[in-house]
Amino acid sequence: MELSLYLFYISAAVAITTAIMAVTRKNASHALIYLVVTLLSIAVIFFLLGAPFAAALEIVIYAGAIVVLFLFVVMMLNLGRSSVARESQWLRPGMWVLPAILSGVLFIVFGYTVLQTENSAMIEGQVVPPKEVGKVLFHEYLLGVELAGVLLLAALVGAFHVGRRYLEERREN
Amino acid sequence: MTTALSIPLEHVFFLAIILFLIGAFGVLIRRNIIFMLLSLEIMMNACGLAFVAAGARWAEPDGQIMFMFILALAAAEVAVALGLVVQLARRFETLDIDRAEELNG
Amino acid sequence: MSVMLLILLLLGAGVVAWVSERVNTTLPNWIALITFVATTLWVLVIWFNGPDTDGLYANLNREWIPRFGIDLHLRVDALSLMLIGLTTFLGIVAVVSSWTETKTRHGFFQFNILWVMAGVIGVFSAFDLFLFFFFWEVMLIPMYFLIAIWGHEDKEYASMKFFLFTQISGLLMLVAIVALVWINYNISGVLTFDYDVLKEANLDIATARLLMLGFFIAFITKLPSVPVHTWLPDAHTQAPTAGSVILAGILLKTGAYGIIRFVVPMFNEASKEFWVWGMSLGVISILYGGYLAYSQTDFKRLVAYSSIAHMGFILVGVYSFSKLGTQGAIITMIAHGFSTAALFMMAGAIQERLHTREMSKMGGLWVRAPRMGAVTMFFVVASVGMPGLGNFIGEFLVLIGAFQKSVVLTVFAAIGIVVAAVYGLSLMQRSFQGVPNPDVPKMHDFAFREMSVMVLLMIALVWVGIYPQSLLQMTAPLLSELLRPTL
Amino acid sequence: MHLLWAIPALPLAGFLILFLTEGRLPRSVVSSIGAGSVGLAALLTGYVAWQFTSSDSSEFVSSSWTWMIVGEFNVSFRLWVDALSLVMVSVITGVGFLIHWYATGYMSEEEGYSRFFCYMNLFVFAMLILVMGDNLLLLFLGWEGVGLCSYLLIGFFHKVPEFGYAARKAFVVTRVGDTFLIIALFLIFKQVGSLQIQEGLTFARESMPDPATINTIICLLLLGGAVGKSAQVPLQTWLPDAMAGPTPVSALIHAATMVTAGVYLIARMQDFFMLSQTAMLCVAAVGLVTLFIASFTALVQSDIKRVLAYSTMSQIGYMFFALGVGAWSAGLFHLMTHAFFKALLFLASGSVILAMHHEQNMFKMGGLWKKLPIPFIAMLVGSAALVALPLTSGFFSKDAILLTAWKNSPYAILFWTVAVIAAFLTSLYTVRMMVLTFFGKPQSEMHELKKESLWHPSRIRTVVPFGLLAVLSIAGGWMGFEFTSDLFGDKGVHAEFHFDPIALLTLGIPFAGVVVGYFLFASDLVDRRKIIKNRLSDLLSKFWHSGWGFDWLYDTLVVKPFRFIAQTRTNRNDIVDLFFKLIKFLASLFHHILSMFQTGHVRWYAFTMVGGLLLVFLAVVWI
Repeated sequence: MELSLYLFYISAAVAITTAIMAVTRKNASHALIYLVVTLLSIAVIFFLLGAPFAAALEIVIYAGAIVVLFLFVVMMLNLGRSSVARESQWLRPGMWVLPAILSGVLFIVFGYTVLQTENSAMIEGQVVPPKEVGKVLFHEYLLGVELAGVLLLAALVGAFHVGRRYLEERREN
Repeated sequence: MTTALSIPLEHVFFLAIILFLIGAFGVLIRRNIIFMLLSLEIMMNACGLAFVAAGARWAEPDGQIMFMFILALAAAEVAVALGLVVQLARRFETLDIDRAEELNG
Repeated sequence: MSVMLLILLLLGAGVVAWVSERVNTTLPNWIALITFVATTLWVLVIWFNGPDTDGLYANLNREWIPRFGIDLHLRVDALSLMLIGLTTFLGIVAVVSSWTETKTRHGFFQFNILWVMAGVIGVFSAFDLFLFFFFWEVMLIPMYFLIAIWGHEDKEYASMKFFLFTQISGLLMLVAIVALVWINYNISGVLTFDYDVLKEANLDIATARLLMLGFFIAFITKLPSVPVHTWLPDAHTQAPTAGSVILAGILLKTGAYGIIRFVVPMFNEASKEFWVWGMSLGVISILYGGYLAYSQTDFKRLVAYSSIAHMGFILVGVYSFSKLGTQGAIITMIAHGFSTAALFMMAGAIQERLHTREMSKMGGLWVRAPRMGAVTMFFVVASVGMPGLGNFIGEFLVLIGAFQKSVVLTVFAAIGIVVAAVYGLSLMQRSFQGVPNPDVPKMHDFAFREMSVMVLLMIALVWVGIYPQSLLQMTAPLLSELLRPTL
Repeated sequence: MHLLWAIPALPLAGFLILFLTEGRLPRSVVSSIGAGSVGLAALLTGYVAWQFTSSDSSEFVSSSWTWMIVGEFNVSFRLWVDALSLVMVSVITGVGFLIHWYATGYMSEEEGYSRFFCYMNLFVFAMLILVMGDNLLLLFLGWEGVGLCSYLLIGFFHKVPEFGYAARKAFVVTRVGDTFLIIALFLIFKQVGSLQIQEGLTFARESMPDPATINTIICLLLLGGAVGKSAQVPLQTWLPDAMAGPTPVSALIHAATMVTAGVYLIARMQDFFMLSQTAMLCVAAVGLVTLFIASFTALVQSDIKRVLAYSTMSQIGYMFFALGVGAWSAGLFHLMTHAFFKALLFLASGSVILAMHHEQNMFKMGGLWKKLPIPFIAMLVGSAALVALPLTSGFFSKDAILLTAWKNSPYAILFWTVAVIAAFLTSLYTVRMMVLTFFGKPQSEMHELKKESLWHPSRIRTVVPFGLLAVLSIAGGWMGFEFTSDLFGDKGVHAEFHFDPIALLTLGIPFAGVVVGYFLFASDLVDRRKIIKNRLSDLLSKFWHSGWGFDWLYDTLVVKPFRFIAQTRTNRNDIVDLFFKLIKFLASLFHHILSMFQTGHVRWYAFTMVGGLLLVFLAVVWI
């Protein structure tokens, strides 16, 4: 019991740290690796919260598929040293001020909102198994599933269309 | 079955908020579109985290289902966005989002 | 029933014409022409069969959407019949005048013409306010396409202006219709859009005033009268010939018809209070339209502004609340339909030959094309108000009716006759007389196609001019109904 | 059955035939249709006149279809003829036929021969409707119809822009008068409840309310209409310019018939005018002022047709004057004689002008009497009648007017004096015209007269109209006065001729004018160059030449401001449209302001989104 509590706070700390690192890296590949770590620690937290199915999905799809897709693109575009230099040129300290202030204010507001609400409930970590998730998903949320499917189809068509135009242009050239 | 922990819901929410703001911060400061997309992923994860936490609070599957929808959304978004990134890199020969100003009205 | 068939025939012919352009590009023209000739003959048959005992030529009353009290109520009395006859006749003119003008999408062009006409006939015969509004919209949208697709250099601007003016004013009317129906429902407990019922609605005078204004503004925008006339010169100038012919010949009449049929009988007391404003707007339109007509250098624009002046007479006539004035307004509607349609057709013919509407680039055309000169002279003289031709009868009756109501306003309106002479003759002088412009290319005179239509229009105008009684006696029984109890 | 309807129908038929054949007929056929239809109408008029005099009825009526009935308003196409109309019809068809006949020669070498006769026939038709109409609306139809034909014929040579301008001026200026007339019609309808002329007259005689202010207004409005059509002050300026039309047109429309329509109108509406002293006085004053101004102006013109135009104006001024002082029959009598001799003068001047290569300037003529003997004799006869030498027709009519004015007017001395001065001036300018045109040395070359050209003065087409008109100009006075004096019965006044000083003076004035004119213009006794050099006379002559500056006045007061307003660039566009353009401008302004937020910078969008989020949450927290 103690252990899992510590595990949560450690994972949280790791997630925050790696997230900051991912956002501020100049090298895209490094940033992506940090992102993977963030995602993994979030997966741990999911698991701790009693959502093993979400944790698995987080690892398989997020860390596994999406980030790999990112990596492919980064490699394809060959973002090497020159891009690192360019990034450091773009990331001047002056740029940080306003977003930092904005984020700070937002943090206060969000935090205030969360603390204001009366519940100080505890999460007991009751496991909700995938079977139960599946039942609800395909009954009550069936329409949502359909819509998500349509969305993915649209994304598929969109990505294909965008990519194909690029191919055609290259063929013409 | 339980993982037998007992953490306040607020703590998880604060984690989600912090992650979300880090993502937002990243979107705001980066000019490289790949980093912006990356930051977006962090933001979406933060939202997912909040949903899952809320679901876990009641030991109901709805939070996880919402997370799955977010996942689908993220997948769709990344597919289209990365296609666009490639297009952008070819056409403008830069990943600088500020150079692609054709959206202006 | 026959009106519904008439409308359906036009709608159907429109679709057929559109499809037929795949076969042959002149086939749509023939289909439209045959349809209009057939409908004209049909209307003539109805005309000569005479009215039934109620003075109606056709009557159709079916439930349409009973839940909201909306009926399919189409009724043709003498006034409607005249205007429907004018519509189908000018349909022939429109088709013939643009026989060779369209270069693209011939089928869709004729489709739009046929659908506008169907909408107009619906407007002239609908006796259910919802149905009326429905047809009102049906006629506007094809007209928008006619201007926007086949118009001249500034067509986007003109079509958009036309659309915005008519839509916004139409919206006002819709609000007024719905409000009227709702108020009537609250008073009587009957939810209906029927004209005859709503005409008898017991409105208190303040409400009646407001609702009257809603209708009034919609109709004077369409008429058009100063100060909401500014869409007309642009739309007329940019529209293709057939579009101008329809617009000037018929669409403007829907505004006049609306005032005569709806504003005056439905809001009788409110309208009677309003007479000074109505007549004044008419007089201002007459003078202002005439003055601007004189300033124009564009043939079509000049005719367009002269239309505004002529429409002013209708307003003066209707708001004189006399039999003479109302009859004059009706005759003016018919006669102006003929004369202006002819002038726009002439403008289109000149533009087709010279590729310009600018009068400074014309001059001395009489020498090149004496028939066109003579025809133009005839119609200019008609629109100037020469006794013996239709326009004079209308204007004279309007003025003599208005004189009983207000001497001062009538005198000002009569000054419009002098102004008409000034711009009419200057049109003639600048385009057809004077030294032949050496830059003008050789132009061929009117051939059989155009001449036959022009002769028909001339005969029509002379007929209205020397035997207006044939029309007056038809509408005479209606007058008391239109003007309501007191005269 | 009398064939009344056929009189206007014949020229109408001629018009329709010529109009529909579009000038494809050979000229000989056109001539016979154009002139023949009017000739037949003239014969028919003779027949109807004979029927009329031999019958007992004082009116002939010919009804056709109903024009329009609305409520109590009821007019028909109905012809109605009494003695007054019959005089007019005779003049129109008779003189009209002679002029048509002459025109078949005169126009033989012009383009648009068929068009010319087409218009002329239409004119005769409209003029006949004007005088034969049984109601005022029919009269108005004719009234506008003749105005239209006048417009068409003045601008007949449509290639010359100035002629087109003159034609428009004529139409528009008379239109101003017509507007008065139509308002008079409205007022009459309002008072009488009918536009029937006879009903109106009956109403005026029997039930006109007293005091008849309304009646005076009606009369003044009618006078306004008459003034426009008859080219009287202040709407006289169109007539001299109207001389741009072919000479037969000037003879027929602008001398013999149309311009006298105003006189006819006033004579026709006699019962209205009789009730109003003011209106009568106005009629007389208008006539007198016109007479006076036009006579002076005619004195200094150099264009032969303009001299005749101003002379026409002044002679019509006499007629108005006559009507105004109550000499109804004398006025109408003068109308008739004037139609004869002025037509003759115009036709003769037409022959002269053709012979001089369309030269109308009298100073470039001279010494023509030998070369053009027939026009010379015609002109001499016409001039004699115009000057009112005793025993010519003009003498009888003008003398009657002057004597009546003396006997029957509240301002006898003033009126008579002015009229007599004008008569003196008439002699002066007539002599000047004759001297400059036919005597002295030739100033320029003449057209070589070919015997075969149809317009040759010795051809029968010219001689017969000249001869007949000359006979009428002289003998018209002998038979005519009896005829017209019956028209108005006892209503009018006319003076018998007695040998008293006034009568002798009236008789002598024309002679004095001729004699003085001879010394001034023809003899060497007076040094004309000295007069011309004199500054005062120079100024005066310029002033008179411009028609007393009326043209200038209207030009500055009306035409130029109107043109300025209408034709400056900024005003071509609709002022009202500015309002709608403002709306459009505002809409697009907002569009531009809002689209400034739409920069296309993705990070800017992200920034605003985060900012918006912040706002939403702030709102949630604190509200």
